[in-house]
Amino acid sequence: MAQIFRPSSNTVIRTVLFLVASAPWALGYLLSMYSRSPYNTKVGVPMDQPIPFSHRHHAYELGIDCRNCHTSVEKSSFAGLPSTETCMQCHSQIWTNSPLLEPLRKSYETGVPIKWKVVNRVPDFVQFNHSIHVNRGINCNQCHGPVQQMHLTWKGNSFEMKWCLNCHREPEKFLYTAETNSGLSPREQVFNLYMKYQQGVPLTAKERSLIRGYDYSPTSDELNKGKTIVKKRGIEKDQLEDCSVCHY
Amino acid sequence: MEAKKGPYLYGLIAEFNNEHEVVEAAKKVKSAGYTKTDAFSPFPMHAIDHALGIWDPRIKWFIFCGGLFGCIFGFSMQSYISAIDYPLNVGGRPMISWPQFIPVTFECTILGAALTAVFGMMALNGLPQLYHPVFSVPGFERASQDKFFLYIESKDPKFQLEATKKLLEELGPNAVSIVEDMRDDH
Amino acid sequence: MLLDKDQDKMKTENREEFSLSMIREKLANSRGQKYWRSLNEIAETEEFSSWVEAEFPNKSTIKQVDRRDFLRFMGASILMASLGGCRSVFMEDQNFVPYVKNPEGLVPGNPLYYASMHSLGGYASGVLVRSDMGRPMKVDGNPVCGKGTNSVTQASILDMYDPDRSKQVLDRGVVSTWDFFFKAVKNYLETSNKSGKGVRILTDFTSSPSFIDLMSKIKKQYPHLEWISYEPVSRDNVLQGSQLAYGQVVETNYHLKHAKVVVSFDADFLESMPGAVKMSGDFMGAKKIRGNKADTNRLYSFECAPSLTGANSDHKWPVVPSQMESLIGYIAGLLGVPGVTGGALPDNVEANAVDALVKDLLKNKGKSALIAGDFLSAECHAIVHGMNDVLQNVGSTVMYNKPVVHEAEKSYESLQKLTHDMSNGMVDVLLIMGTNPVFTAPADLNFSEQLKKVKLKAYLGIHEDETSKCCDWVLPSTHYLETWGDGRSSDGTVCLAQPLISSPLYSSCKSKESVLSRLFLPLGSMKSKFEEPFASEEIVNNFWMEQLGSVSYQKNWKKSLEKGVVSGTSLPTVNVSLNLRLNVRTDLGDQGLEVMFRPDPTIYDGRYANNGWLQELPKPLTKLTWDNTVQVSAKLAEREGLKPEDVVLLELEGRSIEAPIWIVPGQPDNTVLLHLGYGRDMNGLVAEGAGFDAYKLRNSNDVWNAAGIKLSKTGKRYDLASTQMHQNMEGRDLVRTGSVAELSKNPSFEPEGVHHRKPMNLYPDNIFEDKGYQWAMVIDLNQCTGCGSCVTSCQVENNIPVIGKDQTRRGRHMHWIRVDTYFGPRSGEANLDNPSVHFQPITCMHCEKAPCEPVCPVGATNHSHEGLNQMVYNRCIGTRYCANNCPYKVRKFNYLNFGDNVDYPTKNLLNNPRVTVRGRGVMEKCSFCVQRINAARITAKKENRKIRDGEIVVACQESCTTNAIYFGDKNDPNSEVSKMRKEPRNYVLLEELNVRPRTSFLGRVRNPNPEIEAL
Amino acid sequence: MATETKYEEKYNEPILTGNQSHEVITDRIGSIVLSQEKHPNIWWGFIAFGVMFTPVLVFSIAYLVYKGIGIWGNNQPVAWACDIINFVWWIGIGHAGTLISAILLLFRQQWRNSINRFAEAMTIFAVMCAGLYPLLHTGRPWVDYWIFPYPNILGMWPQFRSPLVWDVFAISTYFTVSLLFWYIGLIPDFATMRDKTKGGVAQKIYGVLAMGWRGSARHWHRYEASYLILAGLSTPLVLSVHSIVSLDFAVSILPGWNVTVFPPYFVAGAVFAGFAMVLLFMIPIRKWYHLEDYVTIRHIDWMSKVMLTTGLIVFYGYILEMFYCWYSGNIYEIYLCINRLSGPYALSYYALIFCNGIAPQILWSPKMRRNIPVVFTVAIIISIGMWLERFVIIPVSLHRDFLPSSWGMYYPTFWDYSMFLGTMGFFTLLMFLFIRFVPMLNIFEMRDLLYKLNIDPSKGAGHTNVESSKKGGN
Repeated sequence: MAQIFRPSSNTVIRTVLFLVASAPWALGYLLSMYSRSPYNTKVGVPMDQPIPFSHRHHAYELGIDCRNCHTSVEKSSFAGLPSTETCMQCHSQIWTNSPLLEPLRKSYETGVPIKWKVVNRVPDFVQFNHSIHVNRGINCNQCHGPVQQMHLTWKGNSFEMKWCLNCHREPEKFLYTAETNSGLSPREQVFNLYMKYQQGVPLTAKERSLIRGYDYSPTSDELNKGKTIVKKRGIEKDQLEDCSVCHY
Repeated sequence: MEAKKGPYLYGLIAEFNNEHEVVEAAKKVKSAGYTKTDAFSPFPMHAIDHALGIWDPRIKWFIFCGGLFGCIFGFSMQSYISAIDYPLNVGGRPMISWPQFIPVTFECTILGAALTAVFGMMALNGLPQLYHPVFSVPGFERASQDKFFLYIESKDPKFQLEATKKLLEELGPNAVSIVEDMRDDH
Repeated sequence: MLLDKDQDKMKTENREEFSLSMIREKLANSRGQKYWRSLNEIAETEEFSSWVEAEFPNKSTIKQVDRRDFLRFMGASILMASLGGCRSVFMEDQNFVPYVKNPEGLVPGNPLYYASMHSLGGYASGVLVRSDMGRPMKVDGNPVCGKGTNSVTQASILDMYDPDRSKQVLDRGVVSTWDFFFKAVKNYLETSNKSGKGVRILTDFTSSPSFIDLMSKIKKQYPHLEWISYEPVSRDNVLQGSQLAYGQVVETNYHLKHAKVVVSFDADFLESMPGAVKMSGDFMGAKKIRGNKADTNRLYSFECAPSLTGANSDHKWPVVPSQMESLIGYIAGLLGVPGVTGGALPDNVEANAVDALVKDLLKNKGKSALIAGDFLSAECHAIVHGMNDVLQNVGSTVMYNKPVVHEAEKSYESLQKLTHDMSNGMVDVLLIMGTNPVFTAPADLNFSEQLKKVKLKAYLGIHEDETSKCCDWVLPSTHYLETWGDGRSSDGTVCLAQPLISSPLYSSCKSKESVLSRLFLPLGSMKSKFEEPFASEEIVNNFWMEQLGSVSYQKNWKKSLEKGVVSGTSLPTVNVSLNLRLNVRTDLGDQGLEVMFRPDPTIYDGRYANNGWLQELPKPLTKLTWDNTVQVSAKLAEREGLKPEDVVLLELEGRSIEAPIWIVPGQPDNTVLLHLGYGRDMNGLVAEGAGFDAYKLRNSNDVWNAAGIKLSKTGKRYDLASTQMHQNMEGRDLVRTGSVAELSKNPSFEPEGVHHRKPMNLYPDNIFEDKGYQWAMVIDLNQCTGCGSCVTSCQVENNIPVIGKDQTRRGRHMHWIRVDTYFGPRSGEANLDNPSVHFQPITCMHCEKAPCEPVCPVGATNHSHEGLNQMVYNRCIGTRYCANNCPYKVRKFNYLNFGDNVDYPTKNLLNNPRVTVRGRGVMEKCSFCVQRINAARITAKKENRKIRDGEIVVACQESCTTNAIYFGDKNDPNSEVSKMRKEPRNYVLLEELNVRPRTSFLGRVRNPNPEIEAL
Repeated sequence: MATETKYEEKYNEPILTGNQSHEVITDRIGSIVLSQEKHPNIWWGFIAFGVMFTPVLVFSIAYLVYKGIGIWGNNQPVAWACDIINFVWWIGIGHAGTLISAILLLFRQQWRNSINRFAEAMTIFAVMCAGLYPLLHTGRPWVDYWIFPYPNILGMWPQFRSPLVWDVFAISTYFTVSLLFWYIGLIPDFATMRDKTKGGVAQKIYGVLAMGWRGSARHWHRYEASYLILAGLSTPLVLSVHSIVSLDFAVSILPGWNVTVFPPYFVAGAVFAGFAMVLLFMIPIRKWYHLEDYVTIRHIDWMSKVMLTTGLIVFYGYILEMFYCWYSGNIYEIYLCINRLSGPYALSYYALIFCNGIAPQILWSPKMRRNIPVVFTVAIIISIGMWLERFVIIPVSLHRDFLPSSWGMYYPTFWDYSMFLGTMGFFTLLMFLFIRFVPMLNIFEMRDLLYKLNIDPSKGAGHTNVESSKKGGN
């Protein structure tokens, strides 16, 4: 009987067998990598807008308070977008004929609203309420990233469920009160921090992490502080993990 | 293409007509003190195991370990998921409702064992192995149909081409032939 | 002002988007998040008309502005909806659209509440409307006027968003403009006659002071102009009855709070009568029982057409219409009503039962009320007035005041006169507004034929319907949430209506006030501060300025608007003196088969035929949807060998219709009950092909009850969609009922042989740590009338889709709460001819050991720490296992893409942004209105307090007129709900399953007259 | 005893007939695969059937995914119907194979050798068809992968208390193990095929599939060890799979579902249906391919006996259900039975009793067990009966449960049927491709059988005739 296969075929078939076996795992791994990549989540990708609005300029350099434009952030589920009117409060005085602001003026004349591109968007089927988060002392940047540093605004975090759960499971990691004026209400704490930052007051590591809005592993002492805050503000942690808090 | 230097001597092989002959022959070969021997038959023959002294219990242990791993993995996965990673109140059941974890644990056990059984067997048998010297033996295709082969490897300490050949021929085979290996790395 | 090039652009756009059908299919194709676009399209189509009108100076700009307000609001609101989690296909090219000018008082994302008014048959009822980002969202009862609403009011909001509304001025089918129409009429007035001779205005019933005043102004201008108000469901008999009894027309108001004994003669005062909301509240309120002793009222009812009132009565006798008068006469005789002679007793009413009833009445002089149904003859009403008078109820439980609805006592008469005039060619101009005579007029008047003789006929309506088809001019009318207005409730109190949306959804719609004043009043006759002359706002405001006097107007107007009613406007009671001369028939000669015509329990006289919510709302007794039927008694069906869904031929005086049969236990034998309003021939996606037109059989001589109808089998069948095929309790312990007597003995009404052994449990008994809020619901079956307003309310609040007849037939109805109707035995023995009726609202019980949860493979349904059985739509993969395992079958599955209303696009504007719109293939169910719970929690947390009891009102509870539903925290011992849970009548459904429902029921207590029971 | 000896003589056919030798066996079975000529024209007929209806399946699935579950007749309260019926039906059929090859192997039943390959193939294809249903019956099939535990950006996991998750694990395990079992059983035969084919692509393919099997004694040693253990593993597996399927129902609280007898009764039912299906295919095929020598009348007799036994267990199950209803004293249980006996679907229940309860009783008679047409008909009746059984258990229990208000009816639609037909087409296609390209009887085990029969007739389930053993000898 003659050989059907060449000696080398032994190696070949074993390799093939191995590849076939490992292919699904590799594929799964690649997919998961993709879904977490900025390409998919759009995290850190500046978005073009009809008017190249710079948060860095307005919020940081000029020190305009967030609430000045996002008026309903403390009152409502919706943070609120500045109306053309709001912009014109200043821009009817300054930069009155800057070409960049042409769309704004046009909108004001015609009454046709400006269409901003959505940068931060909660995924579908999720009910998010700005006011309660702010009132509980969650900093804007905790979700939105270092807005004060953004020229064209980009998405600060992935807004994936697992990411939300970080805080909903362990709020103590993220809550804080300023040493200097701890008398302020949680809500005030939030904006007080940005004021300090804008005035260039030296910040603690924790505070800096809050401004930058990345996950920050707090020291045990900070953690304990956080725990006391959770108790003080009467946050029911287990209830925070209920599905119906966000999905209904 | 590697430059062929071979063929190398691989061993001697004798063809027999039926199971009785080959078993008898095997006994003789064993008593002649040959150890690196093997037989080829179209169906499993238990007699030959004794004749050639083939005994390999490893596979059973592999399978046991595979099953054990599956079992532990199955249960711990369920417990971790439903008690530690995301504990949910499901119909007022406790977080670790072990009776309801049994089926999946069981299936994992079986799967673990079964996979090791198959792939363990293949590994120990060195399969897949598409090329093997014996395939070049004339008439070897009958080994998977109705003929029986007895084989002595050249690596056997007592192996001397002439003597061994003689021995085999005395066993009354249809034919005795030399097995040659084409591989250089042999 | 618009820039010119914009206008050009607009023109071209408009030319493309001319045909409405095109737009409708455009809308149909756009789905989910892209709603922003389709909205734009609606707007563009409106631009078309405005562009047409741009040919005429001074209109265009205004139109543009209106349109833009609308867009501004809508744009933002759609954004909200998307944030709220409407389903999206992809995240690509989404836009935030901020306002251009901040609307004052509006915090984006938070709802606003406005008081307004909804009127039916001329009677106004105050409502409170929730508005989200400029979209009217939900209509509920105005607490000032009394709690709760009926389904019709709840659902009326849908009509505003109806894509089938008439949107444009049509001149003989060709798109035209208002100015052309105004010109046409004005020309006629100037040329042919200045006195308004030959001009007729036919409107629906109205009690609006401002409108009546307006008409009188117009009459001054055009003395010969005539105003007729007509609606099919009129109260001619009722008012004429008072004329007969007292010599003057008066409005009767019943105050049932303190009535101990109520007798209803075919009067459905719990559901369909004007003021039923208030009456049911009062009456059921008086039934309220705490503990195990009851001091409750008693309801006897003699009824022709089976109704909720009969179902909720303690004693009920079915009576053939023709015998009602004799029966009433007989009882009047026993009570000794002066001037009434004759009378006789139908053979299915036992004499001594009536004696007992009379005894009971005499025992409770001044604390009883006898109510005659709207559809009985004037004589009946007269006698009943007499009885109330004799029993000294007048002044205590029965009040009289001037009639509030304009000329309601002679609507049919004046309609007849009108047709007569038309046939004699005396009518040149006929403006029909808000009523649909071609469809609803008695068939023998042959209205549509006579209408042909009219030179200029115009129809102002919210839909293009039968009448509009016969008119030259079709004018789009505003919805009541789009205009200003006012109206009186039955006791005369004035409610105010204000628009909930900055300009009509379809911008060329106008209200009848503004049209009429524009036509018949000289321009500038009102000092106009408005862009558009004679805006409804202007008319109403001016009128009340005159009424209140400008000083107090400034003071009170805003307050009144906020309250929704003008205080101190209720009409004074009129004193009456009885003089009655009546001889009642004593022979109950067999009239043969009799037919009864009644307004439909859900779509009323047909005006709501295009309202999906009402079409799909199961009718209280039959649980039928999407159709009306020939309702017959079981006996009759047996005699004629009829099965449900058999089609029969009905003949009355030469006119005939074919319709399917439905058997209703408890309907008087030898009667056929037909509900009006179906079989519409209008352009309406929903109304199309639903039911048959019963108006075709009606005669003007008696529009409600007629004898001598012939019924014959056709052998055909017709599919009907009922949501409850089985109305027998099969002897199971579902609705617990007992008499007052039993209440003291066995308050839980627990039937014998029900053991409550706690079943064994493999697991620790309860892993709930019983802390924090623990939500629970209690439903008091003794308070529930079974009207089903909770169903509609829930549907509005929770974006529950309308699925259509076919899907309903397949048993896929989506209502989160349903009202089960069971027929039971009467006084002990089973009785198909006169059964007792039981209602049981069923919704998700939020079981603590929910069987649905452990079977879900992906954990899409599980328990919150507050005891909610939470359903996570976006986790659901739709195995439907939970539905199988739910013993109450309250879980509903989106078998098809019900969620976004592809064939019903603008309804998506009505989606509540606080509730996810469920996509195809997911399970859904009652969530205890978790969106409201969360809203309340957030508010509470912001104010650092606990949620107060009663702060959370769930949708079904909100709409319930009789407080049958309680909701709250069972952990708080002082909360209403935990008190109710301690009531002795408290029980849970299917307790033996040990699923520990959080929703429990309170048994129903009947208060039969012991003497009659003894018989 | 007299009667018994009489019986012994009367019904003691050999399980291997004709002139047999290793050569003959190899050739008779092997050659079927090697040449189209050996295949009767009817083969084309079945292939045509398969090719016709597989697209039906594909289209039904496509439309289902496009439109939604609504195209089926399912509704509230009957949320499960044909989808799950067919699933259970197919998975039941998929039980004969592994059972035959595993359990009968453990019991050293030699008659298994000539049918196990075939039955295993059936198992695999049936499980493939069955597997389609749970995947497609969900409202959103495109997210079915959520049932598998894998780390994801949601931080969510499957819910392991749900029998549906158990199903996923059970069925995937079952499929994998059966496939492996089947494949290693095939390796030596692929080797035979490799060596019988004269060159060409076929030889290469068989060569690869055989993975270089050369019949080495050492290989055989390990091979047999693992094969035996695999059998030992499959036995509890095969029992567990249908038990778990039955738990889908038994775990719920529904009257008619919440029955403790379900696991054994489902397993019995599965074997019942499985053997029926094996006979359904085996009987014609042994004729068309002249395999009467290998699949003898005796085999049919054995299989009929198994059917009879399992049939009796199933019948016992039906009786028990009725008994429970009466004994429980639970009004819902009682009504369930009343509804089965006199409800709108009563006919299906009586049909079921006839098909699964009455019809198999004919197999008590040895004569009938040897009467091929009879056995074939019974097999058909049973296959229908088992479908009816699932119909009675699923929709008929669902359509009237606790609250009369939510009672409803269920009517299958076109798509319910088309999908079922589609799977049948798919199944047939696979079966006949298998017959064409894979030796449908286990060649090496037949050799083994022949060998065993020769060395010691008493060990055999029946003795082979003398001269055949002689032939086999030299």
